[in-house]
Amino acid sequence: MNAVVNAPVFADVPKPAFQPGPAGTHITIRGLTKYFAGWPLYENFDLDIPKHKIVSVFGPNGCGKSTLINMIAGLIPIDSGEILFDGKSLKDTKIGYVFQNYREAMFPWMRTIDNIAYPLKLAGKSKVEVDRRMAELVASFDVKFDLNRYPYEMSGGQQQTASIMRALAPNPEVLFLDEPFSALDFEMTLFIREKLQEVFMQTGTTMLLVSHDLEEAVYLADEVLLLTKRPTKVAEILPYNDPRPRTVETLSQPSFISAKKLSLEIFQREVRR
Amino acid sequence: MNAVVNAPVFADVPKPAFQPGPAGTHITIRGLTKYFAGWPLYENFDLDIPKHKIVSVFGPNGCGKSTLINMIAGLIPIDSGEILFDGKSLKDTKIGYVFQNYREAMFPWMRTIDNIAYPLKLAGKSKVEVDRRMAELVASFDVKFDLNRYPYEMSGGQQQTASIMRALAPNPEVLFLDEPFSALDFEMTLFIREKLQEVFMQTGTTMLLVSHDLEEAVYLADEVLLLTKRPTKVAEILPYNDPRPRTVETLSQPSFISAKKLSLEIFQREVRR
Amino acid sequence: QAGPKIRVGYWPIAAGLPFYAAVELGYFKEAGLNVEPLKFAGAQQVMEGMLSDRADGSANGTGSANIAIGEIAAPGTFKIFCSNPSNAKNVLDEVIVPAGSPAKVMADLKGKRVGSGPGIQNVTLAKTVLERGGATGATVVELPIGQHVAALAAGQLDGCYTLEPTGTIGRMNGTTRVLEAGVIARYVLGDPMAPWFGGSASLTSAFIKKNPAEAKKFIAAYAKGVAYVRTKPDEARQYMKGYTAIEGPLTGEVPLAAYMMYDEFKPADIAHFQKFFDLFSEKGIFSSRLMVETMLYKG
Amino acid sequence: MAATSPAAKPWTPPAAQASAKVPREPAWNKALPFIGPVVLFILWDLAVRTGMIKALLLPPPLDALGALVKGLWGGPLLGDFLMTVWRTLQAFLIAAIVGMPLGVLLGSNEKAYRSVEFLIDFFRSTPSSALIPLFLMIFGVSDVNKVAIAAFGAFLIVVFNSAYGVINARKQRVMAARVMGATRWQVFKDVLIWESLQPSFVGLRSAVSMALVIVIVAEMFIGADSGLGNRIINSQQVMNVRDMYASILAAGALGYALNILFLMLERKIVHWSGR
Amino acid sequence: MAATSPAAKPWTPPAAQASAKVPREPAWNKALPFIGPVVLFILWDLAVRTGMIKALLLPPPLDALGALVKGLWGGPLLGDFLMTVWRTLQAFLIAAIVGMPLGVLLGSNEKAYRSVEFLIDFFRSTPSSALIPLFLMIFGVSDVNKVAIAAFGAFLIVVFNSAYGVINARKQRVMAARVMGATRWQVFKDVLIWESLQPSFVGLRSAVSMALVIVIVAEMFIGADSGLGNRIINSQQVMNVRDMYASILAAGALGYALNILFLMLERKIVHWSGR
Ligand SMILES: Nc1ncnc2c1ncn2[C@@H]1O[C@H](COP(=O)(O)OP(=O)(O)OP(=O)(O)O)[C@@H](O)[C@H]1O
Ligand SMILES: Nc1ncnc2c1ncn2[C@@H]1O[C@H](COP(=O)(O)OP(=O)(O)OP(=O)(O)O)[C@@H](O)[C@H]1O
Ligand SMILES: [Mg+2]
Ligand SMILES: [Mg+2]
Repeated sequence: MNAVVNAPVFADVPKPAFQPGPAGTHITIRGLTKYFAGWPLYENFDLDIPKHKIVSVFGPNGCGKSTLINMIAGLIPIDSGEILFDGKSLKDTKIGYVFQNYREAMFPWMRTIDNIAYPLKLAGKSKVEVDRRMAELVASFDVKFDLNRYPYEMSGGQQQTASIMRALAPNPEVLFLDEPFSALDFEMTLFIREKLQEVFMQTGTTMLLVSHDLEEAVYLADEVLLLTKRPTKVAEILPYNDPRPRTVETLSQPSFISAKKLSLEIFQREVRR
Repeated sequence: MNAVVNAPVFADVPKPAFQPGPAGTHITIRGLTKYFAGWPLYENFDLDIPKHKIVSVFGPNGCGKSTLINMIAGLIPIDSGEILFDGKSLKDTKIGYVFQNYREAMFPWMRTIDNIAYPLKLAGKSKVEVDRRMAELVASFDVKFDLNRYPYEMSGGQQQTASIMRALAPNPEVLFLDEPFSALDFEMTLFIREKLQEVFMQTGTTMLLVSHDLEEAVYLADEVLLLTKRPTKVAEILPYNDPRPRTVETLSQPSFISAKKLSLEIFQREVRR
Repeated sequence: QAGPKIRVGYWPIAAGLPFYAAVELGYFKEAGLNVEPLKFAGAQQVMEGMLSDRADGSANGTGSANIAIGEIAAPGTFKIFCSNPSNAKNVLDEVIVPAGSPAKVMADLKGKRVGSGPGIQNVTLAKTVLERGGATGATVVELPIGQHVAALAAGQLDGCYTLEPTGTIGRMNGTTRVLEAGVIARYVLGDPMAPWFGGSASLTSAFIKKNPAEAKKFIAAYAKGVAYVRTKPDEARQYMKGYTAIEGPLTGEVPLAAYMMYDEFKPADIAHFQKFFDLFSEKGIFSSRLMVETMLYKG
Repeated sequence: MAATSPAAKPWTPPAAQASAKVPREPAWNKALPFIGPVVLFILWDLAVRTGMIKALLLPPPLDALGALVKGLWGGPLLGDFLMTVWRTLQAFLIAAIVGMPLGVLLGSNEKAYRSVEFLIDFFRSTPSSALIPLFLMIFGVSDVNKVAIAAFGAFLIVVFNSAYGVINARKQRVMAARVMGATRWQVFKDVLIWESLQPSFVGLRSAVSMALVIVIVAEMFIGADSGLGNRIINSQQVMNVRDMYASILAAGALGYALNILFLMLERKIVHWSGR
Repeated sequence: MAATSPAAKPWTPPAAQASAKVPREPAWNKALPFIGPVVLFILWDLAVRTGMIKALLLPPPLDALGALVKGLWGGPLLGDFLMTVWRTLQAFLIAAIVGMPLGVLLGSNEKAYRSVEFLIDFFRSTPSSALIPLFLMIFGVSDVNKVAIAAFGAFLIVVFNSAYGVINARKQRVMAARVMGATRWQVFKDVLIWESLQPSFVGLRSAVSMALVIVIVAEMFIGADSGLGNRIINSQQVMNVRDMYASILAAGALGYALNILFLMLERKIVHWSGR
């Protein structure tokens, strides 16, 4: 046997030490990597999502917003990296999720009202409690359509409304909203926007909102997370601190307008790059 | 046998005489009636859709916008009434259609580019022609994602972009767009909006656009069709005649602002009624 | 009744008549026996039933060759106490042809297509019969016996080596006629009147050993059934109904088998029986030579 | 849910008038299912009438039908028919009750399915008639045997179809349930079972036919003293073609009836189909 | 489509690095398919070893396997095996080529399907062994017979599954094609066929097993001078249980192999499954 002289030495790249996020971080993402069909979507991606805040995610189509929330929610496996929830495991965290593809997320075998009540039933709530919460939700959303119908008998906007109600029903600790307003009519958009703000002010639910409407995104946000094109990086995290409740007046406030303008500039810079 | 004395007399309600629309009408709808599950959606609904114009349809969720276009396109049977196409039959009219549920309208067994080319193949175009048109479309849409992938490998916005490209590919005479911007990012929305205007100015394609974004709706429209809540009636048809090409400046024109304001007022009046 | 249950497997064909009659006439009950008839869909199944201890005996009509195969696999298991021989007079096996066939003797089937029941046993017998009958070059086509008349009537075959009641059925509906009956006796055993012991009634040795008294009583009662069939054949025919598929006018027409109890066997009979077994050993259906002597119940 | 009602019904539909407008199915649609049998009978009759097939071998359809009706109308066929129905139902019920949940479960865990796939495909591809000796060994010649072998055959089909129903279903709804905190068991019973219902129904219909087929085969090839299979083989042996085809007709019609029953059930249960 | 390439590939992926990161299937996943047969053999061995079933009637699994391997390795089993494979393939191909398009066609027009549903359900529910006389009448005692009866049985299953695949599919894509001006034929070939592919594959897999089963049944009961069925009945008649179970094993393994073949084909063709 020939001894190999001067064999090359292989050394593993040392794993970077875990860097915890700042205090008040709810979700910590470190070294997240995700490939699709051999192309990187995320590579060594770090992010801290603060607790009791609304983060609006803004980025071009296909930059990986839906994939990001799906990975955080544990719905898509990650290739490598870590996603940590403050103190608890993902399993112990009550999550609300409004899917971008809300049509496929409703259960067509249940009436719409049962769809909405479903997370409560999962949580083992009694019939009385469920009924109470449903009455509360229906009243609070001022629903004008027949919730006894099946989802496939509803218009797109009605399905999306129901989907949002379902996500809110169990009073989640974290709420993921993937383009929740995309199919809603003008009034309904305003209305749900206010609802979300109301829920947030009452409960402090951590929210992650994907929206392509910058006005909406900034209006609701404590932080605007701007993402670059693929392979996706954080372009910027803009804080926006106007006091709540924000109202129609907020929209004409200079702080709002400048936040919006800045976001747009960064977005356009990144998209056009 | 007992003769029935004074038997009630049944008389048929005389069918109203057909009232043709004004000159330049492309699609004439008369006495359209559609029920869902025993509830009326449309009852004796009349509408004229003008040729070579863009009509924006604006109405609350569930008022029947999608159902209306579906009925015009012959995809859902109507209970009674007539829908007439100017001169030709529906079958002879080349239609483009962007579905609200664009995900389910793409063919997952074809690569995205083949999906887009599909209507051309249907029209019997040769490989060369198809390739030329595809190159044209791809260049004109400045597509940044890989059209060789399958639709289910695309993000929501990418799928919607492809769906719009498919509808435009065969240079349709009538184009139905059901919330075509709902999943598009900020840049893409502006971009496609301009594309549609460009196509319209070049070809004069009759368009019917459903959008919940009033700015978009008015910006593109020659007429804004405002619908009431269910059972659906025409609340108002607002003409908006600013010259094309409309640009960012148009958005600050008093005529635009007033058209938008008026639309909103009518919409809100109807929704809150 | 305190005695053991005697489970007797039978294959629903006419040859089992003594057993059916004995059950129906209460011969077993009279003898204080508790006999349970078990219907199987084939002789093979009856034998396997006895091997796997699901049956204690078989009625007549159960193929002797099937029993023999079981005996070879598990020597000493089966004791034959009654056999049903057939020949040109007591018809079971026969070659039939379409009613309008020009064939007059077996040799006329030379080079023709001849059907036989499926499986290696039937095929071997058919081939042997055809060959020795001078019908050389005939192709043997396997076909369920129930389809023989149909295949002849439809002109798909030129003849069939088959078993009763097929010949009778074909004769009654006028589509086929018997070319020659008792073919095994003639061509395998060498004499049209020689007894071919095609089927046998048996008990398992295990049962006989465990219940010698009951075994004796059972065989005696069975013998009464045989005697009844021999003396009043026409009266006995009615008991085919319910045990076999034969009913209606056919009941009166099917040929009845002859029967030979264990104590009636003469050396010549045993030799004929042996000749049949030897054919099967020769053709490799039996993996070794089997002596009939050892299988016969000795009383 | 009483509280939701007022909000959910913002206006009362003029129901009477409405239903009058809903277009009715044309009457001749109801006649559609009869086209098949009528065509069959005409072809059959022609085949016999023109002498293409001898009446001795294939009775004229009216004869067979006559024998069927007479036999079922209190005749001896009725008892055999009911026996076969009863055995089929037993076999099918066992197969469905055990097979469907098991299939969904296996389907929800592809690894588990892969590990038993061999057994399922193996036995699906082995004719029950070849397995009869095995079943005879295990269950004897009892009546249980026929039911067991049929239940086994039907079970394999139910498992196969239900499992692939789940494997092939879209995963989005499962994800929705998971994210709402559903346990595996809850995902199973609230989503997977439902999601697979439609292919499961296709499987159930295949299985009910299969159970019937195997029961008849078992009645034919394992000694039986009742049942359509026993009747078929008996009449086959004595060439009573009228009775034989009457029994076959009875078996086929029974299969059709069971299928229609399941089709109606499916229409009722899987109301979201195709939307 | 060359013109699209530059636009479609805005940057080059670092492919080598990428593929290194894609998580690999753990090696033991590959062992999963073997769990089934191993469990079967262990149970079987136990049944024989403990004397629950006499070795006389059921050979120890290793004996049967040995006979199988020896028989296939140039032994006489090979010829019969190949004969059965050949007949099964013929029957299956006929069934698939005729049945799938017909099923999709019937499924796309529910009225048409309703009008033949009786025939399909009728014959699906009639055992092939009961139909043997009919097929004998039509096809004679030739070899064609066995293929024909198996093709017929498999055909029914393919039609049934493909038709219900279409009937149960969502209608949105058909609407999309219609609105783009597709003719009925184009909708059929560009949408319906594809939309029904997945349930059709389930049907094809059921059908290939069914074809195999019927071929073997026909070889057993119609009689043949070759094929696994013939081998099974012959070894059964001479109580050569080793050979008999070797043949049954060969049949089952063949069924499994054909199923896996179709599964792989399906994975390749129906790539959008579940998304
Ligand atoms: N299964 C898959 N196979 C290959 N590529 C995929 C797959 N799923 C997603 N991708 C790709 O990953 C990228 C991110 O997709 P994602 O849906 O997360 O985008 P997004 O930011 O939500 O976009 P949008 O705003 O349009 O919804 C897209 O470019 C898409 O093409
Ligand atoms: N299959 C059905 N059965 C019963 N009701 C239905 C069915 N399809 C639609 N509807 C009802 O018809 C109404 C109109 O639906 P449609 O989808 O046309 O609304 P839309 O105006 O497009 O709404 P959106 O803006 O939310 O998309 C809705 O109220 C819906 O509930
Ligand atoms: Mg997205
Ligand atoms: Mg809509």
